[in-house]
Amino acid sequence: MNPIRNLNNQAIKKDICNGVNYIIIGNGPSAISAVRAIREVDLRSKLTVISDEPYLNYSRPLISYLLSKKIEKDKMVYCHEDFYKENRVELILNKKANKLDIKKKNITLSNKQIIPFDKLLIATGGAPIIPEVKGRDLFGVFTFTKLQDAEEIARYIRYNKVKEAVIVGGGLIGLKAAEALIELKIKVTIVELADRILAATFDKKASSIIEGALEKIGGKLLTNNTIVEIKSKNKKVSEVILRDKKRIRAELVIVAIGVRPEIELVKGTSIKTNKGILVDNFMQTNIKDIYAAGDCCEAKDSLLGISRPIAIWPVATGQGKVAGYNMAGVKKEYSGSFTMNSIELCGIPTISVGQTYPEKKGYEVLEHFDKDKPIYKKIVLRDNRIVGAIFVGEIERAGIYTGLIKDRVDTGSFKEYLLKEDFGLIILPKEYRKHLVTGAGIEV
Amino acid sequence: MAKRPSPTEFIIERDDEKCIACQVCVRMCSNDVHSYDAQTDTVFSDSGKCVGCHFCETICPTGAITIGRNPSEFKLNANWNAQVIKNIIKQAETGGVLLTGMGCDKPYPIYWDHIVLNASQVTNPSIDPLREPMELCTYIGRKPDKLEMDYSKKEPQLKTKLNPQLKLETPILFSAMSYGSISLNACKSLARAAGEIGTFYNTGEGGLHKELYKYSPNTIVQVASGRFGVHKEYLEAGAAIEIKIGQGAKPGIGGHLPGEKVSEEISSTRMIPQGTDALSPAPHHDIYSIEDLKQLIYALKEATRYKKPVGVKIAAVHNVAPIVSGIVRAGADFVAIDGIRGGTGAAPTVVRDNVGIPIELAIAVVDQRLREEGIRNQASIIAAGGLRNSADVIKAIALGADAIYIGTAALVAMGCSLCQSCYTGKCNWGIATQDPYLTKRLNPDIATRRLVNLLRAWSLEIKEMLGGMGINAIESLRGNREQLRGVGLSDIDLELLGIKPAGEAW
Amino acid sequence: MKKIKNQISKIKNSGYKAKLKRIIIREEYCMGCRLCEVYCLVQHSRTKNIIKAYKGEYPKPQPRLIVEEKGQISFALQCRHCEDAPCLEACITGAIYRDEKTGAILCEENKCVGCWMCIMVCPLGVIDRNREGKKVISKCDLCIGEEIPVCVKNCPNEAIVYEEKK
Amino acid sequence: MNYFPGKDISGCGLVGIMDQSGRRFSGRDIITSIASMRERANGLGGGFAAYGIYSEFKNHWCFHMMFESKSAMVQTEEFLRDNYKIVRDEIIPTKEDKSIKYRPLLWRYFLQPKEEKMKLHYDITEEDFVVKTVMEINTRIEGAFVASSGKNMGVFKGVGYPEDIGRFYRLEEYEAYIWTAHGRFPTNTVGWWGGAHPFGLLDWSVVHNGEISSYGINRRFLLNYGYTCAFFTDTEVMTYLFDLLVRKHKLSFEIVADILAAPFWDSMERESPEKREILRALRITYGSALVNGPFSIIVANSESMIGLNDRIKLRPLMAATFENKLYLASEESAIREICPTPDKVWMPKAGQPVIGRLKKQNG
Repeated sequence: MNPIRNLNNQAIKKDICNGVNYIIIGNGPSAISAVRAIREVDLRSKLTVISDEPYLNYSRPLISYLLSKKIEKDKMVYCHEDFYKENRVELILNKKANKLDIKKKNITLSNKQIIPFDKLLIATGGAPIIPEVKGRDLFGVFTFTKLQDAEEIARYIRYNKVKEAVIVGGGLIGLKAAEALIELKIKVTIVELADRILAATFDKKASSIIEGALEKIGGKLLTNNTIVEIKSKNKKVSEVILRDKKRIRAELVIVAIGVRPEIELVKGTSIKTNKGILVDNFMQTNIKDIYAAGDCCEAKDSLLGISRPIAIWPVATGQGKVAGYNMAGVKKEYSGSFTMNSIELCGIPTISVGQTYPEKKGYEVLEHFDKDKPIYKKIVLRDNRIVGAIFVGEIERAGIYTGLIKDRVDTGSFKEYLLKEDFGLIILPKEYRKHLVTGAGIEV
Repeated sequence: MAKRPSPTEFIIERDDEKCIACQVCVRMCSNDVHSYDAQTDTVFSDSGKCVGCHFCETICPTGAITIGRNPSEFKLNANWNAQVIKNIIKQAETGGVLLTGMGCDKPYPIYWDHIVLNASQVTNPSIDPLREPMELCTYIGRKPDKLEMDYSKKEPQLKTKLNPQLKLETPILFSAMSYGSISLNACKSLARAAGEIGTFYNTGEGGLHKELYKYSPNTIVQVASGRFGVHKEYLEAGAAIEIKIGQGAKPGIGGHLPGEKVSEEISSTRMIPQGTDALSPAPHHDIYSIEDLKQLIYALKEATRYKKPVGVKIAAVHNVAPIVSGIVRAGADFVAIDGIRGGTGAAPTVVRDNVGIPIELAIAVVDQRLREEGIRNQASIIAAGGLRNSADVIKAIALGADAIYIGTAALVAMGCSLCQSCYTGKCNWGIATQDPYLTKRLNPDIATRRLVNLLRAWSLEIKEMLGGMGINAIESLRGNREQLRGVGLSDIDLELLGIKPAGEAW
Repeated sequence: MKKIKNQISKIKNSGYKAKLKRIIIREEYCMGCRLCEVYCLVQHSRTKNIIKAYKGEYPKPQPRLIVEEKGQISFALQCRHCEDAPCLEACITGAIYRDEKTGAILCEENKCVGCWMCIMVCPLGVIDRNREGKKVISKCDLCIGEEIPVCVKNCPNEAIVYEEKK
Repeated sequence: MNYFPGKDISGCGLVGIMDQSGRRFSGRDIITSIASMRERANGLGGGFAAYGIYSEFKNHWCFHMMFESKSAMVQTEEFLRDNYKIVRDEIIPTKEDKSIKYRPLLWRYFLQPKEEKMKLHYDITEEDFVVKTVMEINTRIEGAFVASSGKNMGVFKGVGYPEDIGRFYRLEEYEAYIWTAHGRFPTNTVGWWGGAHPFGLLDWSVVHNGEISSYGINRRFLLNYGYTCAFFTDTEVMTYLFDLLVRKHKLSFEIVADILAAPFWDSMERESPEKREILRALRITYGSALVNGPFSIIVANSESMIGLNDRIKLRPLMAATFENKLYLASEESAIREICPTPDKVWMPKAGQPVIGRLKKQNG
């Protein structure tokens, strides 16, 4: 049976009993994905999307591309205006949802407008973490998560003819920002608290490959260090002081030490939170009819078995979809997710998935390292099941491993082929292979 | 003397302008004819290994490959021709029997090509098969001398009980080709096509693979001298049983499936140890005379409680008419006669090309003999041995066959190009091989479709020709030699064939 | 109200939920000849001429499918155009979209920035990086404009077939 | 009447009249009737069969002989005398007609088989003995031909238009309860006296219009049962088939019709299972006796007259009844010529026999 056809039948039923008022706060991937899911099921009910940003929508991961002028601003939009029209979405832009009244089932917007809801999805995303350092409010200190950040940085660079910049944080955002600035011929120093870049997702070998590449394109890296103060000249950033008292000249500082779930709206309500908003397997918070999805929430990490925020795009869209279905009355359970990242740094494609750097015992590690190319591949296994993988330099077919992690496939029978050059579906057990090529709605 | 390899039979011409070095030919040739040189990004071919199966030529996406005959010639000599010389060279080197596959390729007269058919003109209307029913349905089995009826009740009642019969929707069956000589996919294709058309295929002496049991309503199971894979379930699975005495391609000699071909699957199907040679003795060692055959026929009938026709297959040899008469009198419900041009998976070349008689003469003399003895109704006659098209079929039937077996034609429909190298087990078309890398090349869906198409096409042509003769049922043509005339045949040929020369009226 | 109805019907009829064709792999009949790869390459070349594509185009055109081979098993693998396509969910630019008519998962190349998120999540590993010089992905597009994808059309053994989804 | 214009180019004319009560009537009617179909003949053959004409010799076999020479007659008589008691022999009376140019010597014999001769053949019936005799004469004695060999019946035939032949044989002077007639348009064999219709064997007579495409196999089928066809005519084959199936295999006329003009396999499917079983068995067993090609025939023996068409009715045949009389003819007009107001007229369907039977007479 075609599951979609089932949904369509339900959709027709729903047509008769319409009248649910859906509100989605946020206009990011989980919000869009939720709209799609709701409209697949419920075509008639009112659906409103509220965003505190002025833009129609845009892809946040693309801001470094915008900054480095690799793409134009209009390319940032990943969902056209037509999308809202076709899906009959009322779009409220540039208004922040300030207050949530659980009892009355309404929200108050920044313009004091009160909007009632029957079902609410909180998809407020994440916010950058800003360290408590002196001078952090100075003109010339930026975070780097929003379109607005990129535009402001670009404007600042243009007006101030920035030559040197310091980036605080050697994570993905920091590195993408660094790469963009280097493209703009700005001398960049990255200050990283840990002993290496990308410490959260990479192991040492992988980090060192990227570090090497970074150096090659002129990026400077200071590890085991952090800034303690930002100095200014003419009210503008001029210098940063590091923990080791070292001073680095910089007209621009980008703080990119991470993001946290944006949960301001639910603070003071009875909605339970930890780091992020807590949700059940159906993406519903502890309050009925209020759902949360994306970077603002905490959901099941299927690898670690704990609840935690995983602030990545596919997780956001996946959660948004599940939330949308459940809001529209179609029970769908969230299967959980795990962290993964794909990023090309300094011309080197990389993919990291799951636990790449196990610190405890009981893990098995398979490695392939070709220093000259450079190519680095690593598989982390526990009880013959893959729990993590890193690919640097050669990422082809990496998704197969992601799939093996997701489906918790026992690799015992083919482990030795995992890192062979001709690795492919063909080495997988026939049943699983057939499931893969015929599954996902394709029946043979 | 110096080592003297036999000259290559074929020359592979590769058009370098067209060759894109995609290496499809390299991957596909089981004889390792083609090889790729990465340094020069060029594909080379070693003509010496080519058997002339044309697989590469067929599959090359740019048509860059042409397989031609080696133009290198010995001095012209009608007696000592190139083949004769090459064979001597080969035997001088190996000291062995020359092996070959498929049917006799010597230019003996093909009587089919000297027999022409009749058509209605004026005095008798021809029938349009597209508008009027045209019946090809044929029953194989023993027919009673007469039917006895009971007229005592209001409606007449049948008193005679008919012997078991095989019902064919068209008078063409697939002849015996064993799982072993051909691949399981080939067997499946034959079985499925037989089912779709409403006819039968024959297991040969290879037993019945477990995956083939589902096709049993369209299966004739063979009992041959090796008795491979013969057991109760096997006999019961068949719609009919055929005792194989001989085969047109190798009358008087047995079979030999080399041990390396006896895979696990074949071993379990044939019930012989894996890797051992499967040797079918030349005679059945329990049949040294006609009365022994009678015992085996009745043993098989007993074993299957007289529910299935039991037939006998023999090679057409000089004494074929009296032999068949004896077989019919021994209780066979049908007799398959395989002429000298009948195919094989492997046979000594000398036997294939020199032993036996053409099927045309064999059917003619057998049918006539049985009628003279008044026993023609007691058994059906199935003609086999190199029948090539619907004209051969219709002529065979007019000469007196009830139905015909096709083997080679079926293989060609499946892809075979008659390279005669079946015995090597390296068939590139996935037919005469057990190599799993090669057998998957024969997709039974395609092969079944092609076999069905072939039988449909032939049946349609037969209907056209029947209609042209003003006949609308195949039984009115069967043995109706008045519809045949000979062209360019000697008086004695005409007499043996029982037909008049062209130009002579009724 | 009428407008709403129109919009609703538009959503309902929108594309790929209708009967769609899919490429089905029958590995038991794959001969490993790689003709699918040859024809795929030609189809996605600039000239679409088999001899020029191989002998006259640089960089060499890239086939959009993968032939996997091990021992006697082989099969051609191309994007399954999954119903629940993970690549579609993972795409950060909206470059990957589903063609409403054919249901094919396609990539709008001028939107793609080459973030390789789709490569990371595709469980079949059938999305490749473009190796002809662009920083975009390379994937099966079911041969836009062709009635039957060329790999299916040219498979000599019907080991890949194009069938309506049951 | 011609239902298949364009198909029926060669056309013989047939007529059969039977009084099912057994009342005998003169040959005048049938001559009139067949004369009306002169168009269907070409003067190369005509003939009649008459049943009930020799009641004073009804227990003796009557051979109508044609001799081309005196020596043939001598040889034949010698052979007959060897095996039979010749009860009576005489010339067949004729009336000279200018349209009859050439004529053989026509003689009839009333015979009684010699017991001691029959005993030489193990377990032979009298009928088979007669058949053997007929075959011997026809195949062995040059210039001798047995035109009929039944009891209380005779075949009168020759080269010419049938009405001329009828007058030549003075048939209006005979009285019979079954008359059949044939006007011939030969296509296969050249006109000769013996080759004219009806063909007779024992008390069978067959008149036939058509060309049997299955002739080759029908003949070889008969060979399997010991019949040697000496004349290469369709009629001969038809006669032997009736003899084999009715006399030897004891099958009813209806069954024989289902053999000679067998229904199609498809149409069998529409029959009851029992009927289907019988039809299937008949076709399997007697497939080679299926008469394929266009034909209409009228077959008679001393007890019955049967009209039959081929399985797709490629030749015409009409039937009619009037009181006790059954009429069969190629054309309806030929019936109405002698019976203007029949009780019933119909066109028998393909393969459906019309059977007239002599009503059982008391005593």
